[in-house]
Amino acid sequence: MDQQKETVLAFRGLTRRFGGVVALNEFDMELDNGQIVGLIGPNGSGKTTSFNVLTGIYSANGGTIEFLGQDITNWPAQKVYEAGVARTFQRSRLCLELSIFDNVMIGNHKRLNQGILFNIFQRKALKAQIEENYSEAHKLLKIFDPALAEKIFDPVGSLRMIDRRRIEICRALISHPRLLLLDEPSAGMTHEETRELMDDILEVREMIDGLSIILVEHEMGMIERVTDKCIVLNFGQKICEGAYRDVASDKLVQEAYLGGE
Amino acid sequence: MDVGLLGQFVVNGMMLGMMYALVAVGFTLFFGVLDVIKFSHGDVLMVGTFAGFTTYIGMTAIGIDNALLQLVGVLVISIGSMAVMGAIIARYLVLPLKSAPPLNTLLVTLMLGTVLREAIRLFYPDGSNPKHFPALLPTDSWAVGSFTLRADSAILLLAGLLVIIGVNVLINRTRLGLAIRAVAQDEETAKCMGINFKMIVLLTFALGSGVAAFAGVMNGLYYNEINFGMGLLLGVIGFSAAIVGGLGNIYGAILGGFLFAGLQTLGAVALPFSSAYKDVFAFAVVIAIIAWRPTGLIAEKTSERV
Amino acid sequence: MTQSLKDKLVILSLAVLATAFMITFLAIEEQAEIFALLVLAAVLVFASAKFGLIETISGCLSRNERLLNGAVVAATLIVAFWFYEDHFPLLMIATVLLYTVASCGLNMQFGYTGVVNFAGAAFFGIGCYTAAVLGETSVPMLMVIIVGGLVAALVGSILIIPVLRTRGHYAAVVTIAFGLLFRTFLEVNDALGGPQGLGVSGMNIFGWDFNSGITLTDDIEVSFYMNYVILALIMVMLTFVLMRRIERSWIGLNFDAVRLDETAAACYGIDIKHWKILSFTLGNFLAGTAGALYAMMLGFIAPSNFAFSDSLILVSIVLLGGMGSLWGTILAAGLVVLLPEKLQAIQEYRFLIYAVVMILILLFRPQGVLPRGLRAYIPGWRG
Amino acid sequence: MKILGKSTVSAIAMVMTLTVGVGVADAKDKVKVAFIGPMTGGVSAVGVGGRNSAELAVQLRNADPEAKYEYELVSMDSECKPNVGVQVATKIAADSKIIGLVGHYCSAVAMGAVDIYHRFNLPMSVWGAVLPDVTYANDYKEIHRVNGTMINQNEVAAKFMTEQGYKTWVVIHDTTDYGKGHDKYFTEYLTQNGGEILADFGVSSDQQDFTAELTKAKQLNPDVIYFGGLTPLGVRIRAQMEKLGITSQFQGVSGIKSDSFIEGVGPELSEGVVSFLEGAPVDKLPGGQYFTEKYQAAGFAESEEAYGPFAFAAMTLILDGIEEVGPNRKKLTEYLGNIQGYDSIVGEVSFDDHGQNTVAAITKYVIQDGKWVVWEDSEYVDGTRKLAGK
Repeated sequence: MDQQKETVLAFRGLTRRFGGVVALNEFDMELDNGQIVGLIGPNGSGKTTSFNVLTGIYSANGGTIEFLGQDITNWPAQKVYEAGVARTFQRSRLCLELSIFDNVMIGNHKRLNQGILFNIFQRKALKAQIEENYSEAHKLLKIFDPALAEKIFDPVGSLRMIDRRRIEICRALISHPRLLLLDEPSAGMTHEETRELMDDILEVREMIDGLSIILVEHEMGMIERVTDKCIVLNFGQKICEGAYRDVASDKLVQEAYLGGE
Repeated sequence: MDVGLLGQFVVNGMMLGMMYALVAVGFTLFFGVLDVIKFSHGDVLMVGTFAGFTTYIGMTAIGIDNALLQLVGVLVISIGSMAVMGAIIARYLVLPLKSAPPLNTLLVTLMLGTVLREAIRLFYPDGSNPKHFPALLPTDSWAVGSFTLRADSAILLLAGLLVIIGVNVLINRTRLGLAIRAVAQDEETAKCMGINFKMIVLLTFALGSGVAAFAGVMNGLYYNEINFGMGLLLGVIGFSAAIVGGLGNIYGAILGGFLFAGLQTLGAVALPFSSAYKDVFAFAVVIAIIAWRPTGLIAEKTSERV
Repeated sequence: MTQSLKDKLVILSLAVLATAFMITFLAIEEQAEIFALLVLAAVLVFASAKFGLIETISGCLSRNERLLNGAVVAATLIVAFWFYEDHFPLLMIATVLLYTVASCGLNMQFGYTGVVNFAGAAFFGIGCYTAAVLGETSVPMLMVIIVGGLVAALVGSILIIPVLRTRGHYAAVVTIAFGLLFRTFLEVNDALGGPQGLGVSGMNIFGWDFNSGITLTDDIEVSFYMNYVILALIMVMLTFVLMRRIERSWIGLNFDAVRLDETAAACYGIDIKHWKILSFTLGNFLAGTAGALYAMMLGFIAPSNFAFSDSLILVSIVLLGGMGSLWGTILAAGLVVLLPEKLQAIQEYRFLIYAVVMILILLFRPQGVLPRGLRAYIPGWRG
Repeated sequence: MKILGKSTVSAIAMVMTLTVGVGVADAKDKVKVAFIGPMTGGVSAVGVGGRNSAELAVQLRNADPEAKYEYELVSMDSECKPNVGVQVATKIAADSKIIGLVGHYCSAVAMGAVDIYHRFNLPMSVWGAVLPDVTYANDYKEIHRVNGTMINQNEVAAKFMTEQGYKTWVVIHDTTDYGKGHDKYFTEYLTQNGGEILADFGVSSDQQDFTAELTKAKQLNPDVIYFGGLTPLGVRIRAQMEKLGITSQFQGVSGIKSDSFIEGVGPELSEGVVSFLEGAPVDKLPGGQYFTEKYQAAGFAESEEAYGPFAFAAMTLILDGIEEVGPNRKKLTEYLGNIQGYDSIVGEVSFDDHGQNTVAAITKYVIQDGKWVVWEDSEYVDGTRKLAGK
């Protein structure tokens, strides 16, 4: 982490409304190279919405998003991914009938040759590409769980929840993104499993240069352990920002969590 | 075009629209609770009409020839039996496929439609030929210029309107309706709140099928002719109407039904000497509307969670 | 005995068994015999499922794809040549083959990419009508097949905007409406023969007239349908290779991703529209090419061939075989085309029974008779 | 599974009966003849009626001790679809044991199939399709037709109706080959006879609602509404005319000359509807009465419908031919080519050089008291009853 400080992502006045409900209200945020930021707040406070606006699933009603110096506000999801943003979903969105390898390769879309003629006629070159990607996927999976790597051609539907989470994260990491968005990775897992998963993520981060992470999480132990800074949202508004210890003792935050619910 | 003629077209179109709307309401109800399309709907309507017709013959045979009594009998048997059939279809064909791809449900009910149609054709006495459905309503008519309105048409129009209003009230103002809407909104939550999901689904299918049977009897009383194939096109049009209006929305279904009837009438009127193109015209407009509003005129609320 | 030798023996004996079965099935006419044969087949399948033979066999098959493909082609040829002078079985074989090509097109659309198409018969019909119109011109007939596909793909592009913008039932209505519109239009409009239909010239490659039989010796005259069987078989092989290669490439992966989760696919850079257009267009192209040759073979077409119920037959082939499953499609095309034809004794009850059987299959084996397996990019390769 | 079981049992039973039958009947040679018609779908009633009639002809022949051969009928369903029709036609034509065929009610199917019969030299007679092109658009000597074409029918119809004093018409026809053909020929002959067509509506063959077309027709106030199409649509149009208060005369074509039309419309509304059918009225001919009796005696569940007698006549003709020249396709074709003045239950049959029956007399029918009555025998002819608007 001795790289020079560089802003990877910046929200400026980001706003998103659903009908009369303001899901994101003038949200400002900055994320530096290699940083891990925790995004916390009660249910419906706009955490996932900010992911969705960032990744182009929803359009923004106001404000801008800057990524690596480019204005990517309202870019389509495909272009945001190409620019280097990869994400996981709150409810796991893997293709259950496909194999682990297939699922991971979906995440590698931008590095695969998608040419129609290439795919249909240049079978030799395609084969080489498949083999090359296979060993890479295998290597990545092995970091998370060697047993998983051996099941690379099994359908995802046959796996446990924690394995599915791992594959989702591999899918996001395989394309070497600059920014990883993790949406409640601990959902549906035990504390032990969550800890294991997070250690794996940290290990992978070492391998990818300058990978920044935004983590949406309810599991405060995890937030405390891994984040460099925390941002608290309530009713779409940022109410606090800072290191976890400072944030946790903030009055507004406590009210939002205790009083709000 | 004189006013009388215009009036005639409007009444014709409304009659047609009413029938389409009644069919479309069924589609939209089923879609609302289960997100499925029951394509046999048109054929359920046809079977309902034949059930009514059989009731009429039976009542005549045992000497009941009071038209009003017959009408009541026809309606009760037809609607009742189709409601039961709708629930049975839901129980044994639709619910078992709940977790299968939606295409499977569509196909299974399409095939069921074929079964019903073929069964009537083959097993109903002389089922392959059209049948004369009796006129059980008064047939007095008022004629003003080129405008003719018959009492039975007026009564049917009114009755259709009442049924649609009734369904609407049922959905929006009663406990059953509340339960149906709750299931439509979110099955899991509805279950948590103690709503018997399966029961509600069965009741909704019974309701929709009963409405279809009513539309079928109405069809029979209006055209005085019924046949084994009458449900197929009505089904396709009703489905298109529900889609164009926006699935899951009763007002959408009504709008779609009347819109389709309007298009067909317009096609027949505006394309003189080539009225055969009216269906081409109507379906082309349907495609255009869907291209313009991909989730129907009154948009379906999408609540996909990401 | 080594594993591979064992495998080969299994496949060869299966191929012999299947060939013998097909020949018997096509040859017998007596209804009781047909029923008996069908029951025998059903018993064999159930028994081998019961004793776990199916897994052994499918293991064998997946290890020896080339041999399997070769065996199937050889079996088809043997069956065809067995009936070298019998027109009807050859017509049926060619029909099955062409339906297979058209169903593969549909499979590409909703088996692979999930693009619903209930107007398969319309696109098939566009190919037919193209062949009818171009048959009168000097365009080489082999070219006409390709053009038939291109025209089908082109007409299909009218539907691209609504198909791209809609999902599920809404897309279904778009194609249903198009199918109805297509047929009504042909019926009303006399330019293309109207309801009476059109005659179509037979296939002709460099002066080789497909519509005349091949006289080998004085005694042996091969039915002219043999020409069509062979050309249709070549089309099936090409289609099969195309479908397989697409499935076993990144394109196939993109198709699957689009079908299974559009949102997730978009978040990983997959251009939904691009792949939907590709699969819709390619699918229509395949249906069109099949239609073009079918029209030449039948020599006569009319709008009533391309009704909604015919589109449903194509859809049910795909579903019966198993979504996205190539072997399934071939098997299902055979069942759907041949069974009603062989069971003429039940005449007016055919539709009823057909519909009941379809319902039972959808209820009790919704994944189809031969469900598609996991993608094996390179046959036999496990990393 | 139940149906399957039943069929198996009946199939076995059939085989057994056949075996026994052959044994008893002193082993006559077996000859196969075939029938094709639409037995599923919208016009299946006519198709099944035709098949029953053809089967009756075969049954009667087999019961005849003087018959030289034992006949077996192979009947196939064309579904009224050209592609299916071509398939079954190929199946029948390619079966060399089949000597003759009675086929086709749907003209589009017949058009697609004639090439095949020619290719395989299978002599056949059409029993119901009325499109002229079936016989006249080719020179195939195998193709014959016992019923008349829609040309004859509309020629008579146009002349007859103008003679009744009608001046203006609105034409409604379905957009199948059948309806469109009728539209074409009726228009042609009507203009020759001085009638005027005010409007011409094409409607699809599965349409339910005709109020839009009829409202336009009402505005034009024609003397006659001509309908070119089949019974189901005819019923709907006649019933909906009443709804809109249209009092014009309703004129149909052979396609509505069925009892189910009357049944569908009801006796009151059907009163005075006119239609035209090729062939002499069945019950007028001695053979016709015989047919009706035998048909009833045979206990078929379905009615023979308008074209049953033609199927019966065509099958009888083919059986006569086989008795005469033996089971040989070429010889049978020759035999049929020479048919002149042959007595059949639908009147005299004489084929022209296209195989078309030229003595196709057209009979005019009117519905009186819920029955189709030959015009000349009806109370309308002497003015006791009057057609609409007269």
